[in-house]
Amino acid sequence: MSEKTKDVLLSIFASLLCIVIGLLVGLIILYCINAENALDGFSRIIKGGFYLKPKGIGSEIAQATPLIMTGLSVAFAFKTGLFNIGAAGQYTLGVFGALYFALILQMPWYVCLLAAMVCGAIWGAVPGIFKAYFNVNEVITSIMFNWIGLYLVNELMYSTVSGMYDQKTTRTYKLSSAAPQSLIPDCGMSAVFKTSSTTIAIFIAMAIAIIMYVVLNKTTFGYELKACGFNKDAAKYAGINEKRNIVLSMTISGALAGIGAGLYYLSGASEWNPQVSTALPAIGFNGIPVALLALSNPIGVVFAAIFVAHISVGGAYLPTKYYQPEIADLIVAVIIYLCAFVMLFKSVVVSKLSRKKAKKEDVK
Amino acid sequence: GCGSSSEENTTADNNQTAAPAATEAAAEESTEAAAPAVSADGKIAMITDSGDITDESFNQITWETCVAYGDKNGIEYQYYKPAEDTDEERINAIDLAVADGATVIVMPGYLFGPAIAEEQDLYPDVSFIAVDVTEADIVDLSGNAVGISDNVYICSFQEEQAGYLAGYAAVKDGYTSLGFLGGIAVPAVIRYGYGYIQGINDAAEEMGVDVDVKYYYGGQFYGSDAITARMEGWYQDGTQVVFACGGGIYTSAVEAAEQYDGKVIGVDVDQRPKIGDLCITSAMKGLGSAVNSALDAYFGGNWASIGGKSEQLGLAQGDYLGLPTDTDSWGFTTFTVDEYNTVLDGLKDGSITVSNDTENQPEVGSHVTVDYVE
Amino acid sequence: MFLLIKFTLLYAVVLMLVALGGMFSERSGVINIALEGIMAIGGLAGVFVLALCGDSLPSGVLVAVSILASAVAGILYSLLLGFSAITLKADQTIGGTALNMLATAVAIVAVKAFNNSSAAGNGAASAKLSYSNKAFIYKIGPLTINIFLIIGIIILIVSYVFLFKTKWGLRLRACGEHPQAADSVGINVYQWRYTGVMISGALGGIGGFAYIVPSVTTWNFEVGVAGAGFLALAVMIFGQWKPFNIAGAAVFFAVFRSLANIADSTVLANLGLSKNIYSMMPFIASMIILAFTSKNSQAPKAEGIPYDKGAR
Amino acid sequence: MYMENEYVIEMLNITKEFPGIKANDNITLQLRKGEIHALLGENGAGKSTLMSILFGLYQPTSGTIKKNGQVVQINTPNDANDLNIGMVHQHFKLVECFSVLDNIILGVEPSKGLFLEKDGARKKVLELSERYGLKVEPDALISDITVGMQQRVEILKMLYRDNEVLIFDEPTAVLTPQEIEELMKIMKNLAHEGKSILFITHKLNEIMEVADRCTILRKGKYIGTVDIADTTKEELSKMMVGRNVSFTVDKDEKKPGDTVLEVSHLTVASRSHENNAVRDVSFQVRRGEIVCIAGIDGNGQTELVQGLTGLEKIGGGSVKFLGQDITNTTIRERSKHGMSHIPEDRHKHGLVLDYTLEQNLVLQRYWQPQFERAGFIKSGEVRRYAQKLIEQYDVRSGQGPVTIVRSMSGGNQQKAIIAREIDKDPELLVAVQPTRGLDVGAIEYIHKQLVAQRDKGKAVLLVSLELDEVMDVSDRILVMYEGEIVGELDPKKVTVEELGLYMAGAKRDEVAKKA
Ligand SMILES: Nc1ncnc2c1ncn2[C@@H]1O[C@H](COP(=O)(O)OP(=O)(O)OP(=O)(O)O)[C@@H](O)[C@H]1O
Ligand SMILES: Nc1ncnc2c1ncn2[C@@H]1O[C@H](COP(=O)(O)OP(=O)(O)OP(=O)(O)O)[C@@H](O)[C@H]1O
Ligand SMILES: [Mg+2]
Ligand SMILES: [Mg+2]
Repeated sequence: MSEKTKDVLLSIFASLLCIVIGLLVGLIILYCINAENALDGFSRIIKGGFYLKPKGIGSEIAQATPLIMTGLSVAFAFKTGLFNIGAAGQYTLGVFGALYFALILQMPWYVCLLAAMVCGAIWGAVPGIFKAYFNVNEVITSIMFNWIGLYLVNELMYSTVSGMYDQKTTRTYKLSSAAPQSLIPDCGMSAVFKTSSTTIAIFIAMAIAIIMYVVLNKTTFGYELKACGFNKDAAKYAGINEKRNIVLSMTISGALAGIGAGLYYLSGASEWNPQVSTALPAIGFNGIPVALLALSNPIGVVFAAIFVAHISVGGAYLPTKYYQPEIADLIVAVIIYLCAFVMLFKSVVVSKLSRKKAKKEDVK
Repeated sequence: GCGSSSEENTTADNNQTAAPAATEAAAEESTEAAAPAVSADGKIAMITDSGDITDESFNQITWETCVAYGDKNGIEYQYYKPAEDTDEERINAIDLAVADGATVIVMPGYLFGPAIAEEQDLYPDVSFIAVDVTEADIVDLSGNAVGISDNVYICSFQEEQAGYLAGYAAVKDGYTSLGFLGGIAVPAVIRYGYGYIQGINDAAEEMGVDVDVKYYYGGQFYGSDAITARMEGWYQDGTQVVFACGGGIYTSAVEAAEQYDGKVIGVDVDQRPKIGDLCITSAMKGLGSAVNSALDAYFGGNWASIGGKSEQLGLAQGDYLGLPTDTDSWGFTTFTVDEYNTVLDGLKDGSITVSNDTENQPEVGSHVTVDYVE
Repeated sequence: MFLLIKFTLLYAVVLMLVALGGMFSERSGVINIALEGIMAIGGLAGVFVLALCGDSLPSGVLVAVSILASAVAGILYSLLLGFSAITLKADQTIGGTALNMLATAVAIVAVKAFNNSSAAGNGAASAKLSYSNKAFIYKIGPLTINIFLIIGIIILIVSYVFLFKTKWGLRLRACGEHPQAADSVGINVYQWRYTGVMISGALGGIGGFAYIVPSVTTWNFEVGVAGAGFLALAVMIFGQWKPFNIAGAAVFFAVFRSLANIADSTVLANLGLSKNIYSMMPFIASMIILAFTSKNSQAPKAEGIPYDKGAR
Repeated sequence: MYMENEYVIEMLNITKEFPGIKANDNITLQLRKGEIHALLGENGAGKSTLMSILFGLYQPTSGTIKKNGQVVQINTPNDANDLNIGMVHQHFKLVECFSVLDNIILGVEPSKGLFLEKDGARKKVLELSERYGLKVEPDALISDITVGMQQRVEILKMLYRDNEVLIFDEPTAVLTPQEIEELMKIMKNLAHEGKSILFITHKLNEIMEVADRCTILRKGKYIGTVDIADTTKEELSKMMVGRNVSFTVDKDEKKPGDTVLEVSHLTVASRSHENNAVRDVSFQVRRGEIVCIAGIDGNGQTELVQGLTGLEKIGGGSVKFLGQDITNTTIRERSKHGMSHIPEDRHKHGLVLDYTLEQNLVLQRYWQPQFERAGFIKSGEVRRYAQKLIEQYDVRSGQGPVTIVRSMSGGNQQKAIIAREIDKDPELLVAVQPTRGLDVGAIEYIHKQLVAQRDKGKAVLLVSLELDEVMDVSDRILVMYEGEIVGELDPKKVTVEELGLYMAGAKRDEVAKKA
């Protein structure tokens, strides 16, 4: 077995360990709240969307798609040495871009998707610029721009730009009626899952994950970005424009989050509600655990996102008679907390293994 | 005061007593009468739209009605909360409820329109009761209008009439600086608010006094520090009474009113027992009793009488809307129950009309200035 | 005007308390991005005390006990950050982010479970708690102030003295600047970092309580503390990790936050700016100021870097 | 002396294992009261580790420590303090933004009630500094004072704590010959007053001058303890490396050609210290010569190199490279033109530690057509190239090209950098402290490579703090002091003492500046 495959297996093992512990904690919580139905509840969580075939699978796909993108967004930044906690804000801007081009400009879906990407990219670029040229930590800038973005988008949608907000439903107009040309094609998938918004978006997200993998690992561009991430002084020494790369990384990271918003809203599943102004979209933040769980590997992100969507959907099927729907959130949050330790799990396993190896060699 | 737990006071029984007298009596009666006919082998499922069953508004009132009904008649009940605020998840929630064996599904909120359109024919054996939903809401996912099937009963209320009464009464009672604090600007809330302004306007014109109104949607169905701060600003700025119309958002209005000797107008049910004396009146609607009678019809074997029907419940149809007139709940000083009944009759016989347009702000005369705060 | 002063003071005290908490943590070398979550948990504990024994205790005792509860809960919750960031040496920002997400979920489940057990028990309890805040509020002439203003001023002064006039402050700061140096003179870096994190837990917890209690008598825990913790982080950076600068920054932020809510009852109503605009302003202002001041940032040098005794 | 056999400190059979390495293997060290005891060994021999154990920073895997004949447990530096053991670390442990006084009292702060009471401490510090000739300003910030003064602060820290056993870990590495002279005096003074001193250094002259005895370590093992009175430099070095070492570099006469690098009136601003900036520096480097910039650390050498190589913006003046003005060009441009740079800090600049060896070996060339096609990296080509360099330059590592560089030893990391930079076949090689922290064998190898470049007709600009290296390798010496070039010297004509005077700023040569 080569070192690389060993490392990959070890990473997967560490992530699975964290998932298992998280689920066990979840089971314990279920037991504490209502022991009698704990197993039934737990099995619903484990079954996820499969509990309600085929629609549940459809909604799992719908939820996983933007999660893959925000996960990629965070993972991409991680790979280049940055912590993009601003995916939520970039996602919000992406929503605006997509819906503006759809509802107001009546553009075809790929143009809208591009618009979402550009809006997200701009919102990612700003923290990048602050980091590169003013030496302001990207975490703090991203947090601030999350809120600025949320207020800005709400202000724009609710009062500045007319024609986006539907007074009657208290959210933006439905794309299916107001801008059908902007819907991402479903290629028959909706029929398969008996839903209306299962589109090819999931494949677009997966394709982007693969592209990201190739870019990071096979191209000079990826080589430069990662070099900046690992050691920006060394990158500068090697003649790489590290400032430009920081901005570029954050821009791409933001673009990925923006695409996530585009894929979700252009699938027609949901409408934006600008009145709920105190909350940033959770999908932006959930990209963080997804990236962590995947140890920032783009392919891993796809699986991690599907997993998180899976248990979130399963959590929604908990019998409300015994359990609050928020239990699912709690379990996800516990897994997230544990995710912070995935690296640690990994290094513990490594040191355990190497100690064993050392002992064996001693014996020799 | 309002420090006591909100849970006890918002039980279904309170709803019932709070509902306009006539309707309530009718509901009680029919329950009693139909009691032997109630067959317990059904199962009630209630689905929330985008909020929670604890919104102290339509979701909660509906749920509590279902709970009371189920407990009384030994019928199983459960609620479902869609995983996301999307039509698809609302549809999934219906599927889940059906899979869990629900035979009658209660859905409060106009957001259920598309879900009903998509699901009604899929489950012909399941009955759907949707409140606060109008025929215009029943569109499929592509926005095409769909008729309702026989297993569906929908109803909505003319909240503008209740709002009208509240506004009219308040101005008649001598208040000249009023406020409207909405929750999320859903159609029902807007109807309440716009009716309120029309009532204010008519009373101000009649009396020839100048009235100013501040009008604001908080964007949430619960109170918070920010809303309280805004309300304190209003009361301190001279606002005398605020119509707090959006579930739990009233707590913020009450907080502020307590500090500045302001008054509050409650909504949906008589809130004076819960809020106390600073609640001068409440704009009520008979949501609970409507649900109750629909459930009665279903379990009493009379589904055919309402199935396939879409009702718009207003004062012309019955005492579905109004202000509480018990002496305990009457917080006005100069405005009398007789004056109230006069207006009520006007609304019933159609001599007074209240616009239910939610798209355009109501027109007001020269005596009234409305400040729509963003 | 009095209203503006009242709300500015109210928010400023909250932001200052929490930012001071963040300062202690970062001065000891641990970035505390979990303040938002700590606030929620601290607020939750305090409110629980009020809801449970609001009527049975004399007001002075009630105030003391509830504030203590919020501080203790904040400390306990912050220990989770300490455990991950100090003991396990995991990434501090990531651990903190996880704790923020966990906090809201924990608060909701706890409140609902509590409401469920005390109400009908049909699984439909809300995430809201109601309580009385009379014991916390005082009227001085036309101005309403709350007890946290006094507590805040005391804590501000104590923070300054602790940090710059006592040996503990010197040691704590040394751990955030150069933990190896601190270690080499016999200072237990892990212990001091835990101390810093726990102080931030206490102040964050009290701050969360101070945010919830004086302004409303019902709190919906689904919103956590609605971003106040993140705002406090900005205040801390804006205040350059110095107590009195933080107090000033807190007032600056608080003015805008108050305006967002009460502008329509002041002369500013004529400007017709929406709430969103006012809400954005402190963030934009601090970004601009950060851009100009970051070149000579006073951030503790070793913050964010897990201290590993064995590492070279 | 009646206490002839009485030891203050005895470290008996100390073993310390790190994952994968035995840093100390059954070492015994005995320190007499009032003696200066030197500790000698190659890089990585385990000297610092042994001292860290005595100071409580590490716990030994096995072995015992005795103080005045009593077995003691030293678990933390606190315990060491209680036993009156103090240490000046190889890398100073001072809090930059604290004052001198705060650093001295840290950990043993005098308090009155709850509050700090610094007046007494200040008096005590001033007294001590008077008594031992350790001049410091108690209220200056550490970041504002010189390295020499920082070291005095470290010594005062020990004296303030009334320590009896003083450990100095390579205290002279960063000092000028004059400062070293002064330190030697202070150490003798301290020993005379009854303090016992453990003294780590790589410089045999210093040991010969001040030490009473010397313990030698090699690869973590104890080799022996000798009385300095009975030994010679040669003997010591043989014990240290296990073979005879040649201290000189063989090379031919220089044959300088055209000018490659021409620096005129260069000014570079400094990030940290105003006085470290480069001020109005002019010089040239020609083909076939090794020009060495000598000076004490922190006199602007770092900034000078960063200005030349493009890592830092140039404030004024100009740089001409092969006749072209490169004052404002990018790093990449300079590299393309034929400038190579062996950076001062290999971990900060030289390597991406988390990249593999092969990825690091193409760090300066991955974009060249040889390694890139249409944006993609030709991984096969990179592998072949890496294998070639690894073989040619004897870079040793666990898994060859795919080894993560972080896991390689410092010497091999340095070799990788040198391979990369030299294989670029540069016109100018800027080498900053290329042998820092390396053992004698590696140093020999690198010096040979530098001379080979020169003999090929390339220009070499060497920056070094090591006087021996400066004297041996260079063809021409430029001395930097406080950001200026204060002398141009010929290594064959100048003495080490004179060079030291230049470095300390005591002597300057006005002609050099105008060159
Ligand atoms: N914390 C540590 N973890 C792993 N290995 C270590 C650690 N500290 C030291 N070592 C290893 O122990 C060996 C001895 O190191 P030590 O620093 O004691 O050498 P030294 O003799 O002081 O060398 P130098 O002359 O370079 O200062 C080295 O191989 C080093 O890599
Ligand atoms: N931080 C570390 N992480 C992993 N391994 C290390 C670390 N530090 C030292 N080592 C290991 O210890 C061994 C010796 O390293 P060390 O750095 O002491 O070498 P060296 O030749 O003395 O170079 P240096 O000049 O850097 O001290 C190496 O094989 C290295 O793998
Ligand atoms: Mg070494
Ligand atoms: Mg050493």
